[in-house]
Amino acid sequence: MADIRCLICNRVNDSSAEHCWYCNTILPKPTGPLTQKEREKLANLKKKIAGAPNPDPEPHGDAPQKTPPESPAEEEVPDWLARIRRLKQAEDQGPTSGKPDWIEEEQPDWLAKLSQPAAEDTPNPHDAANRVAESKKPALDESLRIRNLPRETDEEQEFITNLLKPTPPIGEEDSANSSNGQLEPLQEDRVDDQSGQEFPAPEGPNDEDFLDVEDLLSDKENVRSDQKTVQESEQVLSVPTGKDLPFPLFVDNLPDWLSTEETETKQPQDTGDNEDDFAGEIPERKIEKGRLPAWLQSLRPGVTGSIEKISSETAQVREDDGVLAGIAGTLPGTDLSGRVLKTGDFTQELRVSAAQQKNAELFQSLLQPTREPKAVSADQNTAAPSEKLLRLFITILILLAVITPILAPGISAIIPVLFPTEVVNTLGTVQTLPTEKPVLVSAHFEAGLAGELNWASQPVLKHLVTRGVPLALTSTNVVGFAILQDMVTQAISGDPAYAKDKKVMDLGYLPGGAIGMGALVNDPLGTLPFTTDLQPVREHPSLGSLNSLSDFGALIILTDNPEFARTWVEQVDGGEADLPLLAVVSAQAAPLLHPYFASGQINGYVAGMSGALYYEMLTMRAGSATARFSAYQLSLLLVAVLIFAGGVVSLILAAPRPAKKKEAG
Amino acid sequence: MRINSEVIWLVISFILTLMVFSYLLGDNAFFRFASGLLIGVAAGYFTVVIIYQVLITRLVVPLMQGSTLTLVPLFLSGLLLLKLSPRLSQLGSPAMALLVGVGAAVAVGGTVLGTLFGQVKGALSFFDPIAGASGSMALRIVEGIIFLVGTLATLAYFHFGARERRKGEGRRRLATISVVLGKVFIAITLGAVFAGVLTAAITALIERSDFIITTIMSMVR
Amino acid sequence: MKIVNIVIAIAAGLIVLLGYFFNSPGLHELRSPLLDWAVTLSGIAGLVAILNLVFGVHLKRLRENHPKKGFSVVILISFAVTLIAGVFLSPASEGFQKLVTRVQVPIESSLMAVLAITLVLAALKILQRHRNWMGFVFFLSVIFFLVLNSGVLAFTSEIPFLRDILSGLHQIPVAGARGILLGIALGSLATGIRVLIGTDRPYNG
Amino acid sequence: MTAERMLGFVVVLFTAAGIGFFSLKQIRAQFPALIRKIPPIARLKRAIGLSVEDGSRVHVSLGSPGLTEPASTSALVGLSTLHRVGQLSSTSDQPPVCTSGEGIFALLSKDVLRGVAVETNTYESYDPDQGWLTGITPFSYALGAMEVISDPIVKTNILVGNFGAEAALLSSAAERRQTFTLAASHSLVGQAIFLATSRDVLLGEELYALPAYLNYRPAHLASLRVQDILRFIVGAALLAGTLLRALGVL
Repeated sequence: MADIRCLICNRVNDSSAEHCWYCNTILPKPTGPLTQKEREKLANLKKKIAGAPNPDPEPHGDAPQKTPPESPAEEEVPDWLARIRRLKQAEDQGPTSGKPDWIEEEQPDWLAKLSQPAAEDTPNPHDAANRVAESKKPALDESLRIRNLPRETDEEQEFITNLLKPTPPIGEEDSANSSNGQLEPLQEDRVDDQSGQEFPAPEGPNDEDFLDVEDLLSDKENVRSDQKTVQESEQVLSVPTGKDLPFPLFVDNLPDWLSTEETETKQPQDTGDNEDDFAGEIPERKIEKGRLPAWLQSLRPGVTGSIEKISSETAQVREDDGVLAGIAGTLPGTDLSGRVLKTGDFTQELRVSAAQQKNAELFQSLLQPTREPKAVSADQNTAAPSEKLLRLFITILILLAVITPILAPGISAIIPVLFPTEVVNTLGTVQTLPTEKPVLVSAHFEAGLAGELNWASQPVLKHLVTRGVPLALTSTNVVGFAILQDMVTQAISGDPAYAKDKKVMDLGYLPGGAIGMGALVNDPLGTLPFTTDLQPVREHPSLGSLNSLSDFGALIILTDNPEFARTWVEQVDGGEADLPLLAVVSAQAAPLLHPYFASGQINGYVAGMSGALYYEMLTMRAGSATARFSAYQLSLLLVAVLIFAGGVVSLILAAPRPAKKKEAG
Repeated sequence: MRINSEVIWLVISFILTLMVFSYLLGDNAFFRFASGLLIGVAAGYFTVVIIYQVLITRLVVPLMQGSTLTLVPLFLSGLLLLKLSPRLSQLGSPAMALLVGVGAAVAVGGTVLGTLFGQVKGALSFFDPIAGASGSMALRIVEGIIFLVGTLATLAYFHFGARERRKGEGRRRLATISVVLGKVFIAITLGAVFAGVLTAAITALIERSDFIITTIMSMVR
Repeated sequence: MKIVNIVIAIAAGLIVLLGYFFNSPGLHELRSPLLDWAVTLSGIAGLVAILNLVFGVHLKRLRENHPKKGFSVVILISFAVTLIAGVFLSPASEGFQKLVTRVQVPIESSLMAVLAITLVLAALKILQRHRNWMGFVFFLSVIFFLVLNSGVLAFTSEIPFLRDILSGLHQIPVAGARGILLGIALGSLATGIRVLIGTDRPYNG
Repeated sequence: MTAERMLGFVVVLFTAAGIGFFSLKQIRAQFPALIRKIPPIARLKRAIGLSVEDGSRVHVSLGSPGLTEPASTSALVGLSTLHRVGQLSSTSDQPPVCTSGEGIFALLSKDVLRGVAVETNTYESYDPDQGWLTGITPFSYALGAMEVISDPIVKTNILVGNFGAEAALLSSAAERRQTFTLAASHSLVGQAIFLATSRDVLLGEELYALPAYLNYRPAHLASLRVQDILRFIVGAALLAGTLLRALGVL
């Protein structure tokens, strides 16, 4: 069996090899005996070949084309291999076939060799001289021949680029494409649209047998050639059909849209008549416009202006100026002045159909960046107008219920006759306190409830001040002790006999919550060594002798948080300190403090404004509580009525409507 | 009225009160200004008090008095300051671990001894020996039963465990009764507390209105 | 690093906890400095959090031109003024305490006053939000205790039967409160124990 | 050492042993825990899912419990909830945000959020200022938290911790924005206000069950079982004590 020639690098490989030893390409499999169908096909083909004119016209004045001797194995050789062999022989006969004579005659050797397809692998014994010339040539040609070599380094690339920039005389282009009906792989420089760099297009194999359709396409797209004569840039070159291609192998690899491009096989007709036609031998026929896919169609650059027609002069020019002035036979300098080279304006503008535009907008809206946080008022009014009206109505009603009794003191309230035991006990305890022992007042309340606690604590503090009992102030929250000091100052203001700087000691903020309280129970002076203005407590006349909590006369807790009252109760119980425990609390803490009073852990407590009112009545000293109790009572009753009405309305709205359902049913 | 600092502070308080009351008409710039002022003043005041009452009295003074043990909290405080920088914040975790450990221990100790035993003792103290009970005997017994049933029903309401029940099978009768009773007692208790909160809020409203009216009257006079 | 944190948390916690149940002097010697350090560090932690609030949140909003920039400007200025005044005047000075009693108290008291109306508006819809037995009992309880707090039922204290009824009614919130507080104590106990045995480790992130 | 302290120590040991025992894998496999449904928590899970889907943010608020107060454990539960919410919403491009009114819990919330970001590989979207102190007093904290609640990106609020009267400001701001709010407080004042102003409320001990219902860790589910046992013991003690006390024996 004959060796197998590689289709890419045209080297001969051993028949058993599957991959080309040189370029690792898959080698065509040696064919087995022909099937019946193949024999018929072969027969038809032979009839065709016998009947058809010789597709390869004799090059002018060249040696007659020899048909390659049929090798015995040809009957069984498949038609595609046979065709290759035929084309091979056609090529062997005339290395410069397909090239116009004038190129050969005038062309210096080095140029001729360069433009010679590098197909000559099999050394031609007759051309020894050529072989010697070739051996001198840099290894460059080798790299040209082997297509799939790993990429050259940049310097080599540049070297190749300079070498490969032939400047064929005008008109050569046409003939280059002509004659043998096959398109020679054009030496073109593909301009990389983005970078504007010029680098050689990936060399098609110089073996004309193989046409790389991608190159063809890319040629069509990106062609920029100085001398190309193009009637219309959109004219699509005839893309050889799968049938014409010698190697169906590649057809299969083509993407569908390409492989279905040209299905019917067109016999190349020899036009021969219209020299100016592009690609001479390729029959002039109306080429159906390629149906490109939408995405490719939209990507195609809009043609903004047709490439100006470059008329080509074919007359022989003798250089009369410039460096080569007077020398005949020089390559005619191209007259650049007349030529307007306008590349196809590769506009970036995408041509987008309406549907695509809509989809793009849809995606845009979906991927909208997260909304910037807009300054939205805390009262983003999502409430309905009726809700606003209701809100306004109730606000006015409550304000009226509060302000009217203040402005018209005549309105009297229902004053209770009997007093709750917790208030009575508190009064009794304060009444019996020894005046030499200081009373520890510990506060833990927020500024928000300072108003209520101030009204609730004033009667108790005034009672202590009138009895001349010394006070030690502290607080377990930061804000507490500033407010407590203000309350004591207000209580003392009514009694000039009570010396504030002697009788009142501000121990400041007791940090640590429950831990601080526990520490205070066990070691007061160790826990609070300094006053708020950093004076040592030990030097204070009335507080200097304190060793434990029991040395205090009593502990009064001012708080709005029942938790703290309970924590104090637990610490005092735990510390087995023997001192009375009183509390002045906000109305919200009363329900939860009552159990401690009921169980005797607290001696007594005053809760909110009603507690203060009872205390003021017991001490017969009217204060803020007495003055404002009517406003307090009226507004509480109004609120109770409003909530009741709201509840009734909710029940009515929510009640199922059986009547309507019956009618509907 | 002689213009002195007290009057200036009075006017400031008056204006701030009106700014906050404007929130009744809806959120507005005045209310947000007062909010910002409160956050800033409270933070500033807290910082000053902590510097004086914690930093100076509990770190600086003991160090000046030669207490070497105070170096440990000083070092831990330094670690806490590293929490300000996102990169170094992990170095401050030992101080946080100490705080969380001690905080949890105080919570557990306070809960067991203070709340758990305190509440049980308080509940039991309700049933002093009947002989010594004051007030009418029947009332004490009724109150005692109400009290005991309420506490147990409320406690039982929060039971998390559930029993696998076949389809259509209802809850046991005792469980149903205790859940219903628990709900009633919880609702009544929270209703009383909510009424207390409303009372405190209305008292604050009366106090602020009184302040506005007395200030206007003193300005008019 | 994480193991060190866990060991610190568990050791410190156990020493303080055992101090509640055992009165040994040795344990007390170990326990009181830990409690003292915890009090100091919780104050410092508050300070660090405030510095983060001022510089980490609001100053950063100014730099980033946040839409709520005005709010941050007011906070920064008021914080700076209060801090400077406090450092110079010291917390004991009357002038400095006016910042609390004449600025903070009016604003927070007014907020509490505004809450009165907000709570009433919310209370109108109690039966819309909780359309069940519990909501209905809660609704009636609020109304009853509001009337009780107003003092108009004071006359009942003169009628023994009514007085007893009222006294009995007074016990119900107390019983409920005890039940709720006992439940909360159990939950709080379990949560604290989880931290002490190292199951919950918020400090390790 | 008094009898009461000894009993207290036994209770602590029993609780620790119970949590360890019920956390064991074999026990969980052999006796799987069956717990009752709490509708507000079921609605919370759904709200977290919706937040992840529409890219909105979950806001967790811890209130202002002092570290040395008994209420500090409610903030520790809030931190566990924050950690679990961070895990559940790790696929969302908006990590949760946490506000509080106490310094130490603000710093702890930062650590928890950073831990979640590292654990769920979302560290690039972690912002150290997601957990911060909005104000040092309860009311100033509430005003700062209202700013976060009124942010249009926040669609779910979880108020878990210790709240006083300022709870009304938070729940009314959330209701005005029609966002989902789950509210739970250690203090009774906070619970009463939340019950009146919010639809989804956890009462009393249910606050401490939140991490367990979000299946955070086995120890949380074990804690519920221990709490049920302790509940039974306390109830029995109350009954026995009452009878003995009424008969004058105790």
